[in-house]
Amino acid sequence: MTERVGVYVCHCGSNIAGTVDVVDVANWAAEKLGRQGVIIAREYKFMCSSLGQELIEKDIKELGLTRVVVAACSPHLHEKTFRTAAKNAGLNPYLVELASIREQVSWVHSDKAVATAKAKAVVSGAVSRVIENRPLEEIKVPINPNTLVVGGGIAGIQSALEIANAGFHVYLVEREPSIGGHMAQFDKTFPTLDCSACILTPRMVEAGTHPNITLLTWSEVTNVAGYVGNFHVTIKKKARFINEELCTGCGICQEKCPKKVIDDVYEAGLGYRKAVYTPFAQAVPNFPVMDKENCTYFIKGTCKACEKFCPTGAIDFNQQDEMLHIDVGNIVLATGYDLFDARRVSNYGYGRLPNVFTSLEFERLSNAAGPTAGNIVLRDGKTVPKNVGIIHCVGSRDKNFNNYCSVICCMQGLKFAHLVHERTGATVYNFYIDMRTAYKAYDEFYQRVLEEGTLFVRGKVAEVTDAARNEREKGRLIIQVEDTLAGKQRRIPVDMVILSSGLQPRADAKEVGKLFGISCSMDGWFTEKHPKLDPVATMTEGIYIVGCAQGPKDIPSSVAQGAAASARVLDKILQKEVALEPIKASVDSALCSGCRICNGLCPFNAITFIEDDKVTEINPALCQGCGTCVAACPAGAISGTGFSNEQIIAQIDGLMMKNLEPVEA
Amino acid sequence: MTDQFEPTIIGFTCNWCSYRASDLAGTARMKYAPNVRLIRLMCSGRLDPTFVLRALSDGADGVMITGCHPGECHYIEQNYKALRRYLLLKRVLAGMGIEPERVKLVWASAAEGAKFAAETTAFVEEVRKLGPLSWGKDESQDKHSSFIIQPSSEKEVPA
Amino acid sequence: MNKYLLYPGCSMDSSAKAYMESLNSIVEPLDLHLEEIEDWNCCGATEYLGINLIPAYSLIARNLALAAKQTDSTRTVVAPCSACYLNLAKADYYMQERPTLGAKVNEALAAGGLEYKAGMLDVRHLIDVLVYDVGLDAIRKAVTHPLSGLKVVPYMGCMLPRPDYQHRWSDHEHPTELDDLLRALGADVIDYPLTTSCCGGHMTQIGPETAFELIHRLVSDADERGAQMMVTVCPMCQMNIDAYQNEMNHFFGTDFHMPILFFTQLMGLAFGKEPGEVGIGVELVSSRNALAHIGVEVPVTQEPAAPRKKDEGLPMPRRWTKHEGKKEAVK
Amino acid sequence: MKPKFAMYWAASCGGCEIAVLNTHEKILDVDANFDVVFWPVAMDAKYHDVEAMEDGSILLTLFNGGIRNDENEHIAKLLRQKSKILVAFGSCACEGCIPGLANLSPVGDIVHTAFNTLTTDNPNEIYPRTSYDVPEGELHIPTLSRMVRPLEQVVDVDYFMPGCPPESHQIAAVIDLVIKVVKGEAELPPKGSVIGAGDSTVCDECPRARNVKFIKEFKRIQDVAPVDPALCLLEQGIPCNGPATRSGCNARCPQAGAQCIGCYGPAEGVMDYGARLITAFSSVIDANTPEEIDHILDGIPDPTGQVYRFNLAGSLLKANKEAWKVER
Repeated sequence: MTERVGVYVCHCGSNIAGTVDVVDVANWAAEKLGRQGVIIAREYKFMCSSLGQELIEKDIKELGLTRVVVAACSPHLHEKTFRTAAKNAGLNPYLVELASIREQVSWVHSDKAVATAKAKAVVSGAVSRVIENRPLEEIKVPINPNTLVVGGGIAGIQSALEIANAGFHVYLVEREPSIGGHMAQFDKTFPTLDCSACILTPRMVEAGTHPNITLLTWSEVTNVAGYVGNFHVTIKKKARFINEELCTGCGICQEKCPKKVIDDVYEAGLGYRKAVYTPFAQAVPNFPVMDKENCTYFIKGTCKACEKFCPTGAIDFNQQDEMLHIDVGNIVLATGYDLFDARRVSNYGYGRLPNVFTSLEFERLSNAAGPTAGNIVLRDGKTVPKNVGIIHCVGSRDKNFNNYCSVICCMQGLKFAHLVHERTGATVYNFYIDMRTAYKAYDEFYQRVLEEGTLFVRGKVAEVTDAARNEREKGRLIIQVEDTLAGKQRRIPVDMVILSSGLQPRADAKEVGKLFGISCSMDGWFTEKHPKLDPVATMTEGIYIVGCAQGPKDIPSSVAQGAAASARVLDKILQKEVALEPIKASVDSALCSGCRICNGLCPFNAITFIEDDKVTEINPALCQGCGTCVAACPAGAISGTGFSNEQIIAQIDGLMMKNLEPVEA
Repeated sequence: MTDQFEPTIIGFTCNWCSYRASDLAGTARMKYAPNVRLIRLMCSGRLDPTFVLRALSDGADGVMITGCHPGECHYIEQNYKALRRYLLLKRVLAGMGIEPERVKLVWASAAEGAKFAAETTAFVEEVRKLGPLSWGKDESQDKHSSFIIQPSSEKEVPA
Repeated sequence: MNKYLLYPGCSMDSSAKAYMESLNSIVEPLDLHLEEIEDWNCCGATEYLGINLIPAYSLIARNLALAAKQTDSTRTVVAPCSACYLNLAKADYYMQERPTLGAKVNEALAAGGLEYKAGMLDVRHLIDVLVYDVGLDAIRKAVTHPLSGLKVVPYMGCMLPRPDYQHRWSDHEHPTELDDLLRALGADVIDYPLTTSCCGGHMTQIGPETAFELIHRLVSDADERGAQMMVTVCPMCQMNIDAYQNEMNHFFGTDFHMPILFFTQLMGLAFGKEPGEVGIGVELVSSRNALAHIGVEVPVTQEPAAPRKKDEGLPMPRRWTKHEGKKEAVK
Repeated sequence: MKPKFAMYWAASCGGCEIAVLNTHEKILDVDANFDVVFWPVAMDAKYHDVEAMEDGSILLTLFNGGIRNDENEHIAKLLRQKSKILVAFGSCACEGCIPGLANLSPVGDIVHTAFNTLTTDNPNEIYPRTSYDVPEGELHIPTLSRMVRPLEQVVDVDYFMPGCPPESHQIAAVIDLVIKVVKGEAELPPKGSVIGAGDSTVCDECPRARNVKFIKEFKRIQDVAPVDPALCLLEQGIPCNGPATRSGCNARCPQAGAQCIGCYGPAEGVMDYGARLITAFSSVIDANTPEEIDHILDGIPDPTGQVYRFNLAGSLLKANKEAWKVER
């Protein structure tokens, strides 16, 4: 059957018509592409206007068009517009093709003759292609109303609560023994200096007791299968060696445990915990966890002090890891960040020079519940520093480490300056490259710290050393810096240095991304669907990213993003079903030889090999439509809708004007 | 203008990065060489070597393949697969007497409109330097043609 | 087998003779095979690259070309001198990165019938090879006389770890290869924050006051930390700190006696070699007292030139004081 | 009267004829059901006898060999005219086969190589001429064409029967089918079909076990010791053309322990065989950096020959760029 094609060339005011002779293009198409099936070619001032759309709709109805080509702007702008118009006129929307003669022709070329010639080629390509287009229908899948939230920091807690409050069930998975995340380690939050625990704890408790939230701490997701609306998730619930039914959280086991261990996680290495422990007093849930690696019983086979003293008999040394299988419709990833390892900046001496601290160490040092009960002292545990240097941008905005700005470090540095000043009266120096205090009430805080008398040196610190050059420097840490405002090199001796370390992606972000089928940017943060217009969704439908997993951000932004993701999840749940783009690959099992070459190609696990039939199958719901397997199949057994071989080959021929030549007999 | 050779080039772009880069170049009104005609694919991983061969046999003087930067693929890692194909394809083309420079793989993110424009112009210049690919006339379309060898020596075949 | 091409460099023959001697003393215990590049020439040291690029690079590349020609089972060129190492590595890197430069250099080399394709050879410093190829375990095994009790500061110098074209070092700012190696010999290694600070280089010739300042920083900090000696990997560092220490002392009115030895010399001692075999005794700031801590007796091989007889000599000039030094400096 | 049968070889090796004879007693069915009018290998007949036949008078012609010279072309056209059913028989007629690899060089070079290399004793550099006058008149030898062409590029072809040579059991099956058609017991497949082969690829018939493949090194089969007899050859790093080659041979080579070299051509609906192999091999490479990928690809010493051994003349590009150019 020969198709009846209509070609519509848009002037876009003078945007296209200024450079491309649109009348010539339309006439040419009508004349030269007639054999291809073009029965009408029109030009119009604004095709995307309602009048322009009506023109197309009218022709579809009256001329019986079976294919439409609109030569206008980029398909990313108006493909939907014209497809909807076609749909309104009763034509399958996927039988419409856009020829981009604005972004690809009129705006980027100046010679009218050349631009017109190229526009003709682009139209010719689109006409050839559209003939090979096939009607497609969106794919509808039902949505499981349950949601998985991975990560129990503030972003994850917020997200879980929003969904749970709306009446839907949430599984909140956290790999540490308690939810709370980094925020639970902080003393004060900028710029209001609210006590971090005071504002976080109620949220934690709410999440821990919410009837719609199943809290799974000390647990990790190990496998994700399925697709939007129908994810099947496997979660490893690590053995706590505590019977949660019996445990009352009284804490006697921790008291009696004889094994002291440096707490690298919660106390950032500055404090100790026991081998059986809850990371902090307000932990949710309040059940302790037995640290198998350090527990004397597990190492030597004797001890069991905790068991002897537990009043409810909740200690269970025989507990095993448990695998839980749950089905959810949507997944929110709130996996957070790692602190930049300041040892990498060896010239700042962290790890070599005792009185150089990281930001997280300082948070613990200044925390009333921390190892020094909030006393800001040197590593000897007693000396109060008289001079403190705070170095900004450690590991951030630095070609040697991370190129990006970690967003929070300026404000964090200011907060530290305030705390040091307030608690010790020490002289505080801030060494910064640029002071970045965007957002509400942040710059006011900067002004406040300035007024408190903190000293600011604008310049990148070259090194922190204990190699003194004179008596004044002896026994102290010397900060060597180029003061760019004073225009000279300075050596400032201090007693304590705090490195405002940047944030970086979790060490296992890549693997986690792979597990959930989402990608990481070059820096390693999870990639959002659109950096501006869709910063919470990902390329994988039904998977959302919130908080620092997506990029460095402060608490308000993390909370906002957590809530935003919940709105998206609720939107999906309430729609009850989801429409998937019909750009999918499928296998012709008659042609498939079962060579399994495509099997390793799909990062979305959409390709499975049916061992019994020795053929490969593609799950259309999992398929994201990239087409890699289509291009890879050595037997040509895989085809892809929307971007089929026939369509692309036809478009190549069209662009090369091969369709103008006589058809071979 | 001048009689300089104007190559025809087919460009394959990824829907998520390089096609958007070309949109961005357009929005920013960056001028670049008009010789490249683009085809949008969902991913550089969709690029079947057949497309390149078809474009060349249709008379294109060069083929430009563009995709997301390594590690930034919207489909996680499919651009690596495009890279692997591209490298083998180039080797095969070399055996067919086609200069490897005629087929080029360029990474361009959605934000790199300027890079897209610059790379396009640079590639057009490279191909221009190489001259037309100039396949001979296709015999299959002229079924009566027959090629005669001129004896390079007038010496006779011994009886 | 640990087989390498050796680019000794000019200093190994003169000021750093001790380095060469001690290197020769350790090849056998470590089963190290160093084959000297035949007909090598000066690398241009630290100055020539600042004067005229193409001839300077050509001068360096000639050595690489010769090495490439000579190479058989090995592709690695080892340079014991930091400046030589850096120059060779730099030429190899930039000839590759800047094709025009590579072409011009090769044009020059062609005049001598030579050619060098950048990237053909691995250019490495001696300590890199010792730590990463030979390995600390092998070195530990070869130790017969551990240096326990010898307090040393490891001084890498500034030229070796930066710029690090091929990512060879543990850290550019604070590399620990020398620390690890000395620890393997049993020495008490003191963390030395100035390990990559500059010794002054050729400033001793063109701006001695600057050099003295830099040498003073290094020596005083080592002394402050209780070091009995400094240990280096670089002939220039060794020379500056050794030969100019006295002048520096005069300049600042100080009285440091901080010997500085090559790490290979200590390796030799630890492997049971006699001080004389590893070039000990020719240094100007004597290491005798320091080495006495580990029971090594340095024989007085060379009496210092007999001083003028006091009773019939001319009056001594006044000692240079710090005060005067400053005055002098102001002038 | 029995329907007429013809078979002809153009640029080919003769293996196809042997394959026909290899059908053993089935050859008697041909004789029983057909009147063999033209088959230069098996019987004497003159071109002018064929020329004298009525158009369309031959029911079935099996044409093997590609079109290398004007004689090939002439007979191809002649047999087309005289035959009802013209079958491109064997890889040469279908896609050029090994003679098609000549398309990697300009025809002048081929002649030069044949008549003027070290291994040719031709001290006077004597080259053949296409016509020569002798007392009896003018003698001709066929003129080489610019490149080898599959039959389809010269005349209209009804069916394609791939293989180098086609498997005898497949030939027998096709003979049976045609006899049935003659007797009115069966229908011919649609024109243009590939007959005597499957639609899928060799892996479909290959008994070797296969897994998801990731390859760090390509090796020639002689460098793999020992070759695992039960495991997919490609998985062992041996570039086996099976994944892209049409089924129908019962995976003869892989079953015998050798890699498939691709004589059955592309699978159903494939536009370019080489492209399918390029993508097959590159899809299993386990590397992400250009350097590492290139290093792995070094294991395929002749990529063009590897992917186009049988298919060059039938591929999209058909020949080396130089071979396309008209000889000066």
